[in-house]
Amino acid sequence: MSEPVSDRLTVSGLDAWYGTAHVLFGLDLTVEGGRTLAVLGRNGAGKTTLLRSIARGMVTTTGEVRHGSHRLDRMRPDQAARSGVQLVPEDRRILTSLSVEENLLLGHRACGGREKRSVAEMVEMFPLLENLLSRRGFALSGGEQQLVAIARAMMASPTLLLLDEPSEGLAPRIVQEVGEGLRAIKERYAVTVVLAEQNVNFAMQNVDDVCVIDDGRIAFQGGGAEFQARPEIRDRYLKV
Amino acid sequence: MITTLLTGLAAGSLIFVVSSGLTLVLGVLRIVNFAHGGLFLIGAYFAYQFQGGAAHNPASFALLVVAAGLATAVIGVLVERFLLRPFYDHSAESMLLATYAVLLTMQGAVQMIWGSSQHTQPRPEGLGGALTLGDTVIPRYDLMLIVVGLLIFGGLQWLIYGTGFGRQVIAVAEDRYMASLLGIDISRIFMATFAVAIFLAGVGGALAAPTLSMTPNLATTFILYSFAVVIIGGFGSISGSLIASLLLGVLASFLGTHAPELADFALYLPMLLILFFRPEGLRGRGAGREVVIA
Amino acid sequence: MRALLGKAVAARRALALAALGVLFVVVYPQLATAGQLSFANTVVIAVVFATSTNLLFGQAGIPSFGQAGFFGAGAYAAALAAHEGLPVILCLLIGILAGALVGVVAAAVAWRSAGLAFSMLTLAFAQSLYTIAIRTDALGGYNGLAGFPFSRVLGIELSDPGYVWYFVAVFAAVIVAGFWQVSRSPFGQILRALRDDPVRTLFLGINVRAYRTLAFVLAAAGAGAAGALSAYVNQVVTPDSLYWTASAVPVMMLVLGGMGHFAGPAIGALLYAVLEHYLSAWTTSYIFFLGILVYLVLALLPDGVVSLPRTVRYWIRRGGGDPPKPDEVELRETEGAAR
Amino acid sequence: MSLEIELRSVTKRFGGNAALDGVDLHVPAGQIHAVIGPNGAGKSTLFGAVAGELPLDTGTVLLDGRDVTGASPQRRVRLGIGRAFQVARLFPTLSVRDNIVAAVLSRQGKSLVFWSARAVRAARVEAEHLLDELRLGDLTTRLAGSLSQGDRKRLEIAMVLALSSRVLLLDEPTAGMSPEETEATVHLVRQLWAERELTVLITEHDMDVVFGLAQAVTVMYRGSVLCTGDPETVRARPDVADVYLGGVE
Amino acid sequence: ASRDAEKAESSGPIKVGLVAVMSGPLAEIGESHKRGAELAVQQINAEGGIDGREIELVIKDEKGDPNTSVQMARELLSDGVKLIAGYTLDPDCLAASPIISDGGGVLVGLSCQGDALTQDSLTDNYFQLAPSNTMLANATADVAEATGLETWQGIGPDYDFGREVWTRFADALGEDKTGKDVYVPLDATQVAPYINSLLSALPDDSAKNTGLFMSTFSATTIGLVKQGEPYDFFGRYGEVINLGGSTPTAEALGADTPPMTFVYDYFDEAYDNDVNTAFVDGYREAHSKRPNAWSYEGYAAILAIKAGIEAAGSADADKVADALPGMSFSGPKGTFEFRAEDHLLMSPVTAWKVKGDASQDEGFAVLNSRAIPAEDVAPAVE
Ligand SMILES: Nc1ncnc2c1ncn2[C@@H]1O[C@H](COP(=O)(O)OP(=O)(O)OP(=O)(O)O)[C@@H](O)[C@H]1O
Ligand SMILES: Nc1ncnc2c1ncn2[C@@H]1O[C@H](COP(=O)(O)OP(=O)(O)OP(=O)(O)O)[C@@H](O)[C@H]1O
Ligand SMILES: CC(C)C[C@H](N)C(=O)O
Ligand SMILES: [Mg+2]
Ligand SMILES: [Mg+2]
Repeated sequence: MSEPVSDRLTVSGLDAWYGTAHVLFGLDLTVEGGRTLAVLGRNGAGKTTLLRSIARGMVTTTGEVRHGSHRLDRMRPDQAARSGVQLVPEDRRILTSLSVEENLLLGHRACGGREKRSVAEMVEMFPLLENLLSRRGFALSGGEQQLVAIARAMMASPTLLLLDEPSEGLAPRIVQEVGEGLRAIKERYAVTVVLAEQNVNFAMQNVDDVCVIDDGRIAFQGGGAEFQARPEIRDRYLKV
Repeated sequence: MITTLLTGLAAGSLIFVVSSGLTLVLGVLRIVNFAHGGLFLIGAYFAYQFQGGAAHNPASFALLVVAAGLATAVIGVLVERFLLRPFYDHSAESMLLATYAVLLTMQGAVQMIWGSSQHTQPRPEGLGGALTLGDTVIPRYDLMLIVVGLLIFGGLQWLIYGTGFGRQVIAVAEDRYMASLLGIDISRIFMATFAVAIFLAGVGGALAAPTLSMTPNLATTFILYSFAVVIIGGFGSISGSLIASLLLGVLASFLGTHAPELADFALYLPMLLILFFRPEGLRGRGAGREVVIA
Repeated sequence: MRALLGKAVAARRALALAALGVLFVVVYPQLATAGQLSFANTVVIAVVFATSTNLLFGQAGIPSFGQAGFFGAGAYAAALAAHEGLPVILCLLIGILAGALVGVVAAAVAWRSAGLAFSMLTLAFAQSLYTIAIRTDALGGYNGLAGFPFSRVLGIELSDPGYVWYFVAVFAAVIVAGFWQVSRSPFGQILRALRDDPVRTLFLGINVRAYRTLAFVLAAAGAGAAGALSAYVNQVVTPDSLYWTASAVPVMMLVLGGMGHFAGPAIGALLYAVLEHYLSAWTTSYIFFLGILVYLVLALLPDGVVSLPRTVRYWIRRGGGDPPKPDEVELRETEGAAR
Repeated sequence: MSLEIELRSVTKRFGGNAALDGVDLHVPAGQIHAVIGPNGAGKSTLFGAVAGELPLDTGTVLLDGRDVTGASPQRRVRLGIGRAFQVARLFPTLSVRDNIVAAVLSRQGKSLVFWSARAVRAARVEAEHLLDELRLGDLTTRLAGSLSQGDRKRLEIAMVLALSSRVLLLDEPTAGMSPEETEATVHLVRQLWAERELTVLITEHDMDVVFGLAQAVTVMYRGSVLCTGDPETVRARPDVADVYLGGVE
Repeated sequence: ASRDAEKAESSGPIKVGLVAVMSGPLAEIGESHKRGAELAVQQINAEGGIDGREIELVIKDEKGDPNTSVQMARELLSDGVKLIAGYTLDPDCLAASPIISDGGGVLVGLSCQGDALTQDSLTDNYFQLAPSNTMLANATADVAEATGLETWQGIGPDYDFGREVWTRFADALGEDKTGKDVYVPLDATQVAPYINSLLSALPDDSAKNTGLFMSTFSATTIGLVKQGEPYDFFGRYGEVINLGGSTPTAEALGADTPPMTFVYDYFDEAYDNDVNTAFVDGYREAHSKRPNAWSYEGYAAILAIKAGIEAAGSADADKVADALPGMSFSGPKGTFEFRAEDHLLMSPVTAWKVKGDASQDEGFAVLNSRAIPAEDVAPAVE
């Protein structure tokens, strides 16, 4: 594969607000290009907000978000998307009035100058898609929606892929399928992935690094192995 | 009989030209845009101004109508950019009132510029009079309106379903946030949609000008009709708007001709009936569903 | 503790405001000319109209664009009653009843739909009333009814402007207080829930339709009260009061004032009426300036004039930027008031 | 206190495809019964059938032997059905407390009172107690719309409890919760079930939850019931592994 | 406040209120009223005012809304302005007239013309300048009879006024001479269906033996002309008469104006007297066009109030009100009295025929005009 080596993501001094509600407090975070980071934390810790802050969606922020040479914090969501950031939101948001294929093709909007991926390539990676292409968005089950959303994001040749709870609400079999898809992506493309998860088991199967957010602050950052080796972190920050 | 039908279709076509733009803005931008009526008014007065109160040959008439539409669209885009955009993340009600305030200001401006007296605009040469087929009188201008209405319908269908731009419009209409995550520049789509819609409002005004008396309060009369059509047709549905426009136009024509004493109810009674039995409108997607261009 | 303190402060503030209000009502006739008093009456009527409309818009999320229908029903009914020589109080009560009755019919027609379709249905309903009114001889047709002096109340001749003012102010205060009570009652509470999510409300065992209907009828009664007062004050009722543009007026008022707050519509009514009155006295192109001013108020205070203190506080704290949405602090304040 | 639920050959179509295709289900009073199945199997639709969300094409729904097939959702709530949705439905612009208050007022039958505020005050006190009990106490004055996914789910359960329902329909109650919160929720459900004598019908994709809670499990596949039985038997069946569990464990 | 007002009544300028529709759809009418009234005030003041006191015009906008009409009346009264010229539509007069009478003021109506105003709803201090509906309808019937046409169809606005004048017209003409009548809703912009409705009832072989009676005004009339063109609507009738129609409609239509006879309050060329000359010349000088019926009404109302003050020997409203019934005054149409019994001014109705003509500056030519004496058309008083 002649993919360019993907860039490092650096977040420094990130604060985020919804209206007047202050949610993230001075976050610092680095993800090396091509690695996969799991973001863990309790409900309401700020995982979704972190992903949104990187992709510039629906939240007000201060502080710096750098992806390679791009200053994401100065961009609108569509500009960030064209610069190579793709967020798959927790509610997936398949466009219901378009067919699956049209949904996928919309991904091309965000290619910027990068090479476009074809629908065929996606089908090769997620074989389940094949029978769905002509279906309307509203006729998909939760699992199918998740696959389509990830494939749609991949159509844009992203260099940074943000996945918000991709395993939520999926049947165990489909969770496996999504996991396989993720690994297939990592194998084929040089993409940096940030994964917000509640399902620690699923996360640990698919990541290199882990970061734990607690009450809008980073509580832990390190390799996956280190996280596994320190159960007290789990006890302290992930227990209710 | 046929004359009555044609009269109704022509009136309906004119309403469609105005209401299709309203539907577009409602479907894509989710704005209940009262200013649409004001822009229709401005379109009519622009056409009057450009034509200098004289009759023109059809070609230059067409040109001047398009020019009036474009000039109106320019104003519309400025309004969108500077007056409406600040309201996008505010409540629907405050957005609605803002557009109403803009409508008032436009009506006031038209009154200040052109005065409150009646203005009229002659019909273009060759489009006056009527063709007669036996007993049937077919006004040429009416024919032209019907043709233009259908052309605009076809054009809009192509724009929305046949182009990449259309797919982006649908995406924005359904889910702004997701569309922006997919790299679509929402504000550009908004502006383009608004420009198209307001162009149509302006064209509608310019086409209506030769058939009626222009006064600043024309805006309110037309906007009510157009809203009725948009809602009867189903939110955001262009084909629904077409059907509803023609339906109401023809109904008003038949009642006006054959039962004028009931004509007053030609708008409200069908509206009550249709919405009672199909609250989502003729081509709407069900009350619970969000607005979708279709 | 803080909540308790807040409650005491809020109670004292409310008391002070009420005292000021009473003082104003008592003293105003001594300071104002008959013309100004008459204008003040129209403002008070607008306050009643906007406040009742807000039960639908602000609380229940029911966007009715047919309120003029109930206003007109109240006005016509009161005028007819006055023609029969009934006492004023009875005329006004009949007006309220008429508003409510027409409201029941309208609700039956419109309950199936929601959102904009509902707006259009209510508009069409009121507009049909307009069409009927201009064709009904008993209602005076297009000319409407005029010159029906109201008779005495408790033996007092009520044509003196000062007495009219007292009477209107007290009657309006009772109606507005009624809506205040509704807004903090269990019913008001459920209405707000209904506005947020009708499906959830249904699955809490609530008969959504009954609640919507009751809200609609209460608001219609309020509109009827405003209409009856208007008939009483102006001694004229015409079909104009039923026309759809008349339905837009209370909506403008309450959005301008801010529908998130009970006082919003009243403040909006005052502001709008004053703006319109003085602008139109100043220039015949007043709608041009009215449009600009309304726009500016909204642009600066998108949640209406009531959000002014909140916005100013925010500006001072954050030094600019978009004004905030109502937050929990605000919420606590309004809840406190409702206690 | 608790209620028995029975569905007899229930069918519900959307356009051409049958989301429920002749489903029979029996949940004895006081049981915790889980429904599992792949995405799109018809679980949420089944819940809708019990709660009266949608008119059925054919079939009968019985509550304690009483036919409620045509009854409105509101009526079923009065009979004791409490429903939590897959995507939590709350009143987003109301405070967390007032979300509960709405439920309390409805239960008390005082919600049509429009002339007095007294009942609201009482309901607020009750709501605060309930929130404390469910450890949502510090969210009391937050706007429900600003809660995170997990908290929304918990608030919705609290609303149903405030109704004093006798049947709890929980559609993926722990989706989006961390394992520890999931565990807490499981604990809560079991505790409530014991204390309040509830019948619980639950769907989940988290097998720890299902097998940790359920006394009986029904597996659905493409609108039909594949099998019903006690958890161990069901888990052991190869066809269940095939359509649903995959190679987990 | 009331003591100041009393003082104002005996010294300083005499305040006269003008309540007109200055904004909204009918603003053109209010503007005309205002121009006429201002001209009268200016001319009176230039000649030294009334007994040395100047007239000061206090202008209020009633917006065509009865509630505002009442409000404006109250404001004028409480500001001590009790001599009032005002109002355009009948509902406004009907609403304001009792308020002004009760408040001790005098109201000279501008354009109100409903019969009720001088009959059942007459108040002590209301005086009507404009010919009543009955007068207009009878005059129209006069004009119609003179054409010798066999039958007449009618089209009017769909409210009391339109139906009332048609009924009166039919009464005066004889039932056998009237054919189909249709009514157009006030806010209709599409009027072609109503045209078709009339035309479908028009006998084929009529050879223009049928006339058209119109009581529509402004926008509706223009719509009928514009949308009637393809059907040769106006060409199908022997004559077209427009009750209540006025010159601004012809000005707006210009060369498109079909040949038609307006029957309304005033047309400048129908009168020849000094007051009229002063009015028309003054108006032309100020506005470079001919005055219309509404500017006449504004002008004449001020002259009537002036005459009332002179006759009463005081600007006190009560005295003026006592002086007006039965009083004559000279206006642009000549010298006429307010009939003592019903306060209706016994001035002529005017009929004038116009026709589009591109060669004229105004875009239309005046074919003829005449005054129809009030005695011939006014209802008798009991
Ligand atoms: N639209 C919003 N408005 C106000 N506050 C919000 C909004 N969305 C989220 N929050 C608040 O921000 C905080 C962080 O929320 P976020 O959604 O990032 O959490 P999360 O870690 O993704 O939680 P979960 O696992 O439940 O999805 C929470 O306290 C939440 O209540
Ligand atoms: N309102 C609807 N309109 C059309 N089809 C629907 C509707 N609701 C559900 N369906 C379809 O019915 C089928 C069953 O849906 P249901 O939501 O019951 O599945 P589920 O078992 O709850 O799945 P999941 O585990 O993903 O929540 C699906 O194919 C779905 O697409
Ligand atoms: C518009 C009006 C002032 C004129 C018209 N003749 C009428 O009676 O209403
Ligand atoms: Mg999240
Ligand atoms: Mg489900």
